[in-house]
Amino acid sequence: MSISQHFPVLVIILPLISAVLIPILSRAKKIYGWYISSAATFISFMISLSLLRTVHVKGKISYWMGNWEPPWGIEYVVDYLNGYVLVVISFIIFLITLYSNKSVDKEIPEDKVSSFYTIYMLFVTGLLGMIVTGDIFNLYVFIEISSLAGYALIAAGRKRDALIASYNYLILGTIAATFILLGIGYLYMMTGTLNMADLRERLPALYDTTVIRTAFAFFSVGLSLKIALFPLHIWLPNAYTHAPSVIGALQAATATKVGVYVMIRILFTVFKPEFILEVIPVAKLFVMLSAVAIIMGSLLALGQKDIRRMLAYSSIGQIGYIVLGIALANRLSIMGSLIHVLNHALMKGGLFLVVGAVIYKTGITNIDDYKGLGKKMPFSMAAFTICALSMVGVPLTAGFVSKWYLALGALQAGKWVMVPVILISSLLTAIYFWRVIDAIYFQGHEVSGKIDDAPVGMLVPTFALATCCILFGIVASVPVNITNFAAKMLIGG
Amino acid sequence: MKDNIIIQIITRLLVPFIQVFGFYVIMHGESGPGGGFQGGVILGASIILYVIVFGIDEGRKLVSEKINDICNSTGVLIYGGVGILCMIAGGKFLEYNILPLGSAHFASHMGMLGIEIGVGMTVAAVMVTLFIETARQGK
Amino acid sequence: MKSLYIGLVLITGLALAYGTLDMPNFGDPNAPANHHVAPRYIEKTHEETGVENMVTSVLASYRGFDTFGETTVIFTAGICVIFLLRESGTGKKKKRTK
Amino acid sequence: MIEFILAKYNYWIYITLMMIGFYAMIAKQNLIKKIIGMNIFQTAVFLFYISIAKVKGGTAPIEWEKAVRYDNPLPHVLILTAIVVSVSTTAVALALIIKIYKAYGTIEEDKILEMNK
Repeated sequence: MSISQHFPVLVIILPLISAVLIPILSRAKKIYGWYISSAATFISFMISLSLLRTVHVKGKISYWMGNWEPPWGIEYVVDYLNGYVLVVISFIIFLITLYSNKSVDKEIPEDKVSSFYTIYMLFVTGLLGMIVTGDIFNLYVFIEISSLAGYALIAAGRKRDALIASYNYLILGTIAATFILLGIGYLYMMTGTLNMADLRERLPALYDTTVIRTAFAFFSVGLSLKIALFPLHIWLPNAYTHAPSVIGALQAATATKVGVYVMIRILFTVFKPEFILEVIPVAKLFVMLSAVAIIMGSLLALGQKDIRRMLAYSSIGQIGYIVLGIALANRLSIMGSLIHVLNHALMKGGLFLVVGAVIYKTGITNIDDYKGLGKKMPFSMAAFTICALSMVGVPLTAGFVSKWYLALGALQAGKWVMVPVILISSLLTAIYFWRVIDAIYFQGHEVSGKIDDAPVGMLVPTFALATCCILFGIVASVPVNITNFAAKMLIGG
Repeated sequence: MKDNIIIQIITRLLVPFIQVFGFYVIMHGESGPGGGFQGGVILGASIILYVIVFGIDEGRKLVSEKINDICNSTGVLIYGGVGILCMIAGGKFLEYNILPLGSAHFASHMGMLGIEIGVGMTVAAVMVTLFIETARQGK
Repeated sequence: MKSLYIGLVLITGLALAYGTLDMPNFGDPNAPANHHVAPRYIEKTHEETGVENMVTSVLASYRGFDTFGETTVIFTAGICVIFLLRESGTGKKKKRTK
Repeated sequence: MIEFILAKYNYWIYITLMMIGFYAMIAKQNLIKKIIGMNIFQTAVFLFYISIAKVKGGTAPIEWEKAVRYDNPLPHVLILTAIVVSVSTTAVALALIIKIYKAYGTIEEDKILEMNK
């Protein structure tokens, strides 16, 4: 009876309990909110690592809530796929939490800091819960926890536009969640079960019923809204732009990635890959949509003046990459997608953290005002440059690895058209990041006054992310191996 | 409604009964319709009625902001605590049967009662919070 | 713009109606939803959990973790409203800028 | 044909409700009306869940010696959760609207968008 058998549930319970304790304990001292959050996210990260290791040594972990065997009770499952995603997400969350202290103090009114950290930890709980659960209705509950917390966090932005951004996100997010709820209802009505593994067993016999097809359609639309796939992305730029900088980083780096993970689960675990490839060929539709998303995201990013908005549009393009890999549905492309989940979380997290540091020091958000910051904040800007290079996909950075596997996957699927799409988008990415780099290093010193670099507490997490961008570019074998196992598990072969 | 003596007296009479009914619904969830949510909402409604009649400041004297905030959290903590107790007793999370309380059925009863009380507490406290924080904006 | 919205709503409605074609009839005892998982809740509740109300037993015991999530949702709503609306004395110096 | 439609009448009701709610959510300019639409939209889904739980001749799923058959308890549980989620979302949405009203002085979406330009 060791404690490690409870890890699948503890990874969620710890952030949740800490969220509940923050409003009580931080009555004594405001800083406790940050201490508790950092500690809880760190422990969650350690537990995730241990879970992934256990999966590697012993195989799939299954935890029965209340010891009711599935499908009657709720089952928590950790396998290669969600073990990997769990480690990635909890690592990024931990770094962002470390970073948050000063930035939150500056951007959130003092009396709201403790509620802020409570909601922050609830958001984290929701994300981690979505990853670990093996029950489709439990998934909905956690989607709603993280969404509700997300709405409030975005509304905490300094400008009043944040309120409207949050409201629109709330409306679209609720539509998405309700569609997912309806899809769950349809699946339950036809199969009588809510357990994902059990659904996988029972669904193939029902693939040609209209109910299951409609359920799939509602899942697709709902999830596409949640991950902001191109035509349904309208909530995202405003939300990322006006949110407090910590929340912008958190949303960009983790929330959409978890959405993508849920999409992979629904497409490949609840439904089998044959369903999207053969029974109803929506995979083609997703490939086209993601190609449009890749190009349009990059094009729209070109024209932006506000750096956060530029990064937000760039995220839409990057989501396109991930969905492209999923929709091509072969081993290499799925590996590419999963590696890109890690890489994009690292790169976008790092970029948003640097932007947050600049806002903390100067309040600048306009790209034109970045002139001369390279000399004033050399370390932050170095991190920015590394992450930007990785976004472009320069060899020896992490971004290159995932694009390489995506291109291989596209060739294997016979979709060679996608290779030029990836190349063109990389070029566009290089152009829009060049604008920023150019302003930082090669234009005059227009930033007046004394500005020094960001405090150490902010620099360390930023550099950790930037270092990882390089590290996983050179030592790519670690994510490649794990995602290889995950992809094999998902589609065989 | 601060000047209407009839409403005030009736409210003072009604509130305890509503609260007793709320507790009844929470406790009775195992054998009839009811449970933590329904009972919690009834409990919250009794306080909301009091606030409507006597005003927010009087209501805050009855349930201060501090107590209200702590109750918000405590409910979830009770729920999580019961789950963790089950883990300490050697079972899985929320496996009530394993609690060392004599028979498995009795342990299961107590476990469910515990979480229903937790749920009721959070729901009642949050309902009051929602109402008061929203109503205060009208000033 | 209005026609776009009406179109969207109609597409949704049509998709829902299409899905309905293969659904079991209202109140059909042979519907798949009432088999597989549900019968155990109905038959064994008393034996396994010792309570008479099956909804409570499923809510609190079989699917207790959902209810935990649900309580968390309510708690989240409470804290969100406090976060958004509560104004105490110290918070007023940093006002929302235009 | 008529029989087919009548035997599934619960579904037609929820589809109609869902369309009404969905339209209000995306087409209305008033923020409060959108929330009303959202509630109708979600209630439609609750109705769907509850209606699949119904079994002909079944009673409420509480043990009773005279009962022949019980309704399916699982959808009731699921929808209890979903109702709570809906209440919470509505609460957060209303809190947001209050803040929007304080910041902009209006809750008409088109006017707010004009101000933001």
